[in-house]
Order: sequence, then C-alpha cells, then structure tokens
Amino acid sequence: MSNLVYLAAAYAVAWLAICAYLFGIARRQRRLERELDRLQRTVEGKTQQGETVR
Amino acid sequence: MSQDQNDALPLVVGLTAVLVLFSLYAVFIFAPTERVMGHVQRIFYYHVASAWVGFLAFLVACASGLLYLAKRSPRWDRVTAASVEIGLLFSTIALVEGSLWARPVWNTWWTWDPRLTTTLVMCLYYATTLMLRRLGGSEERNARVGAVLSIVGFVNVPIVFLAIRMWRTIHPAVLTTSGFAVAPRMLVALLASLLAFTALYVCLMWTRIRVARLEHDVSALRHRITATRP
Amino acid sequence: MIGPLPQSQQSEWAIETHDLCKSFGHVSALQDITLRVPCGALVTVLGPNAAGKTTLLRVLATLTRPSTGRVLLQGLEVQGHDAALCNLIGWVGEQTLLYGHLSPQENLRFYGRMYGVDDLDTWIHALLNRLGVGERQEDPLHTLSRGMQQRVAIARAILHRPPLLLLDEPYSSLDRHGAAILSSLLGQLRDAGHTVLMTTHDLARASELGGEVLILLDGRLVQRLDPQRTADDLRAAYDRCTGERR
Amino acid sequence: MSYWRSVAAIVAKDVLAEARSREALSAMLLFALMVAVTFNLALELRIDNVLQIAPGLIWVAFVFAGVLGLNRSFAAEQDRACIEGLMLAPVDRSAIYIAKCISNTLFMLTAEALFLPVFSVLFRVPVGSPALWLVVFLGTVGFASAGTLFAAVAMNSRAREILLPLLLLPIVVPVLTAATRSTAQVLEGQTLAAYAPWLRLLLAFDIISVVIAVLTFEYVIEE
Repeated sequence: MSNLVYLAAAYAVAWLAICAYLFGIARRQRRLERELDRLQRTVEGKTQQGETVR
Repeated sequence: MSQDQNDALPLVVGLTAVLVLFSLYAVFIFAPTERVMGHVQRIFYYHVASAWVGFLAFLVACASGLLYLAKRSPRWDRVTAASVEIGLLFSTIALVEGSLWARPVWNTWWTWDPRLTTTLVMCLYYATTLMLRRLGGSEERNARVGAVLSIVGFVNVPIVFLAIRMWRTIHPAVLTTSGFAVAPRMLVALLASLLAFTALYVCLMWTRIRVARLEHDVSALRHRITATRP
Repeated sequence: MIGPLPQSQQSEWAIETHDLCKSFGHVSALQDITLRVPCGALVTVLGPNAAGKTTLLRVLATLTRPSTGRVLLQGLEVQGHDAALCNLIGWVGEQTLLYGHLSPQENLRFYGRMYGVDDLDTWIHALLNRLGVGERQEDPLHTLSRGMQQRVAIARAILHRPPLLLLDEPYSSLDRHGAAILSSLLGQLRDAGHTVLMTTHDLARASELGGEVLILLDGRLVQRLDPQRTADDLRAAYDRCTGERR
Repeated sequence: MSYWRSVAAIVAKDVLAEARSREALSAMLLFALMVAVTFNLALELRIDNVLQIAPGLIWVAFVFAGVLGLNRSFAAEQDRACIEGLMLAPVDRSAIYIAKCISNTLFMLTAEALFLPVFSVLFRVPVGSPALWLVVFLGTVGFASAGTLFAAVAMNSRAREILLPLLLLPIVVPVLTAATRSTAQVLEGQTLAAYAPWLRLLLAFDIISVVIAVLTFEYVIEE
C-alpha cells in the first residue's frame, strides 16, 4: 500500500514542476507586458512633444 | 504573422489539455495493474514520457543551433535557449520520477545505470550552458556559443551512453532493469503519455519563446528611449 | 628601408564604408558611418573618449563585425575571415598583441612566419633598430617598459608591409623620443604610398600630423577637415562640435 | 602549405614560451602530485588495493591538472590580447585550434611523463608498459582536443576558471571511463584483446572531438 505514496509523489512532482515553470513564465510575461505598455506610453508622450524617436 | 501565432495558441493549449486528460485516464484507469510491481509501475508512463521530451528538446536545441550558425537569426537562438531550458526541466522530472520508482521496486534511490548516469551528466552540462548565458557578454556571442554548445552536447550523448554501458557490463551490475511484459493496454497508456508530453513541450516552447521575444522588444524599446533622452 | 608599394591596387579607395552601424546589445556605438579614404592618405580620427573611435577601427580591422552596413578595404568586401584581407591590414591596438615571455625579436619572428614574410631576420633587425628597440631586442618582452613594448607593437603592425595601417591611439605610452620616431615613420610610410588611419583624442597631435581629420562624436562622423586646414581651423571646428553636444 | 606552416609556427611559439616560463608545466605537475597525495590520505591507498584505486587516481590527477593547463594556455593568449594577433593573421581559424590543441597535448603529455614515474615510486605501481603509454596518449588527445574548444569558449567569459571544468568534465566522461578502465586492465596485466574495445572508444572519441572542434572553433573564438 505504501507504494502508492511513491506513485502519488512521482505524479505530484511532475505536475508541480511543470506548473511552477509555467507560473514563472506567466509572471514574467505579465511583468514584461506591463513594462512594454509603460514604455510605449513614454514613447507616445515624447512624440507628442514634437521629438522624434529614432 | 505573430497575430496568427497568437490565434493558434489557445487551440494548441486546448488540444494539449485534452491529450493530458486522456493520458491520465489511460494511465490510471485504462491500463491494467502490473502483476509484480503493483500500482507503482504506473510511474513508468510519465517517466518514459518526460525522458523522451528531454531527449527531444535537446535534439531540437541541436538542430536550431545548427540553423542559427547557418542563418545567424536571433529567432533560432531563442529556440535553442528555450529548448535547452525545457529539456532540462523534463530531464530533471524524469530523474526524480525514476528515483521514486527505483526506491520501492529496487529498494534504492539511485543506480549507476547507463541511462540514468547519462541523463544526470548531460543535465549538469546543459545547466552550465544556461549559466553561461547569464554571465553577460554580448547577445550575439552568447547565441553563437550557445549554438555550438548545444550541438556538441547532443553529439556527445550517445558516446557517453556507450561508454557508461561498456563500463557497467564490465562491473557486474547489481541491479538489472527487470523487464515486464507490456500489455496492449499498457502500450496505449504509454503512447498517450508520450503524445500528451510532446504536446506539452510544444506549448511550453511556444510560450517560452514568446516571452523571450517580448523580453527582447522591451529592452530594445528601453534603450531607444534612453538614447533619445535629451 | 620602407620601399614603395607595388602598384597593383585594385581600387582608388583604401577604405570605403557604407552606412556602417555597430551596436552592443541595444547600445549603439557607431551610426551610419559612410566614409571614403583614398589610397595613400593619412587620416586622423579625432574625438573625445567613448566617441566610438576604437570601435570604428576594430570594425575596419575585421576584429569586430559591424551590425549593419558594408566595409570595403582596397575594393575587397569585408565578410568573414579572408587571408587576402588580413595581408592588407596592419593593426596597432590598445594592447600590444605580444607575448611577454618572448623577446621582441622572437615575437616578430613568430608573426613574420604567420604572414610568410621573406628575408625575415634582416627585416626584423632593421625595423627594431629604426624604432629604437635595437639594444633590447633579445630581452624578454615583459622586462621592457610599456613605451618600449608599444614600439615593438608598431613594428609588429608594419612587419608584413601592409598597404593599410589602422592605428588606435598609437602615441599612447610613447615618450617624446618614441613619438618623434613614430611621426617620422608615419611620414615615410605615407610617402611610400601606404594608407594610414589613426585615432587620437589629442587635438594637438591631430593638428601637428597634417593630413585629413575626421571628427567622431557619439558614434557619428560630424565633421571632415581637409589637409589644407590650419591648426586654428581644427581647434575651432572641434570646439564647435563638442560644444554643441553640451 | 601555409596552413601547416602557421600551425608549426604557433606550436613552436607555445613551446618556446613554455620553455622560458614553465608556468603551465610546473603548475600541472605539482597539482597532479598534490591530487595523488591528497587522495592517498583520503582513501587510504594500500599495496593490497592499489590496483583498484590507482587507475582512477591517475586519471583524476590528469584531468584536474589538465584543466589547469588549459586555462593557463588561453590566459597567455589573452594577456596582451595576443589572440587578436592570431585572429588577424592570414590563416584559417581552424589552424589556430589545431596548433593550440597540439601544444596543449604536448604540455599535458610532458607533465604526465614526469608524473607517472614519481607516482610509480610512491605507490609501487609499474608504469613501464608501452600499452599504458598508448592509453595515456589516446586519453590525453581526447581530453586536450575537447578541452581546447571549451577553453576557447570559457576564455571570453567571466568566471572562466569555473566554467571550463563544468563544461568539459561532462563531455569527457567517455574519455575518463575508457582511460580508467583500460589503465586498470593494463596494470592488471591483461592482454590487448581485453581492453581493445576501450582503445577503440578512445580513438573514436579523439577523432569525433577533433572534427567537431575544427568545424566549430571559428564560432567560439570570435569576440
């Protein structure tokens, strides 16, 4: 019966690792999208002031 | 083009979810319980599947490394980097699952079996190649070196395996992989797991590469802004 | 000692660049450099620190790949590694490219073999004497002062009689005597038909050498002064360029 | 022809510089001996188990000393940016690789030739047999050929001293196992037939590693 512990552990480890990885990617993506948004607003603000952005 | 990709992603994710659910059904319900090892044998399916994805990922990294050296397009470098990272994830999962299977069946956490040893050694190697990218240096050089390392690493896999197998046959192996008869239903479960994990690999690659591209865009924009600052 | 170059040059331009850009990551070091240097010219690239002078020279010397744009040396397109190109270029960089445990003579003999130079020993002897390293030519290089090492580095650059010399701050660490030797050598090389492109941050040096002066600022060529300009013209132009930036 | 003339010039330059400084050689030899002494104290090497432990000990000493020598070899090229001098020379990049590989192999073999007799005296292991030297030669070529490529990779990075062994050791696992096993069999006095498979593996590794390194060296050497 205790063998089931190993079975459960093996599947738990696999899914936990994959989910943790996905979660890490998702968090990074959200952070980057926010950053991109902020930067694009900065660029727009600048062009409105009549500056050219190379 | 990137619009198309974003449209296709939910479809791929949905397909993957279906495949994963089916594989879980096949592994836990459809496949019969193995006579000698009992339920714990069900680790086998995901263990093999994650080992397969690890191998596939390093193969893809080698191929995209070759393509990078030929084309010098950063796109192929992002594929290499993502594939090595994901390959490392799945190889590690395979090692841990193997360990959790070996403990109840062979009464040991680890054996210096050729497959296990090769996987461990190559994991250490690929982890170092990822570390190398974090040490800084120009993006272009990192890409070039990353490509060469992924090619060299993959070519080396069979040689390491062969060497360790020869080494094991000379040292009498304490534990042998006791084969068990694979029933047709077990084969279905195995194939379902392989398919599900391959689909999972595609999904992970997709999102990982997209994040890498985003990262590139953001830092390009940031530098453009600082460069034009009066 | 320095004979005239064989008249077999394929192009009237020693150096040609078209829209040359180089960036490190997202930091741009050179922007849209379009440049033509005729064969046999002596050109000085003048600019403050971090203007991109070294990057420009390294790109021309094939040591750094440009991000975009074309470079032609004596009409030969620079792409990848090519023996014919290597034979054209004589390079003096920030570092001396010499081996510390070998003597100046042994260093030059090694590089001479790499380039397949004929009658090597006589030529090395003459070169080292010309640069005033004659007495120290058999001592290990690391026992020589930095200035003496710089003289050997200059000898290394002209060892294979390249038609094109790319010198990055060649006067650095030379004493007055060494600087005088180099100036007269550069004059001699120009008379023999060699093209010389060198960088300096030193306005006085640029105006003293004569020849054309290019002013490089923030990775862009901002001004070009022909050889007829006076020292005062140059000073005024340089002050105006650097002043505008501030 | 000028290709091999350049290779010979670089090797001659390396040998001359090493003959002057003896930096790499003395570092490798002393380090190998120190490894042997340390392992002796840690593992309690005795006459009755010497044949079990000696082969591994010899190769561990060679590998770590070799890493030291490889790092040293490219540090010398970077000292006054000499590597740029080599890159500017009108020779194919692979000639630089072949030359550096030859000189690294030469230095390692010299250090090993000095190390083995001392080892033999300290641990009463006979090292005279030509078969042993064949194994040492093949193993060293494999190690140095892969090592030269990775030393060039590590050269331009921060933390190069750590990077080289981390990259190199997984790749030379086949060399290490083949060399250790065949050394053990030679010391046990077995016939050539017994360890011929290992020699074949070593030879195959040597060839593959040189071919791949010649093809890829130009990509890692550029800045």
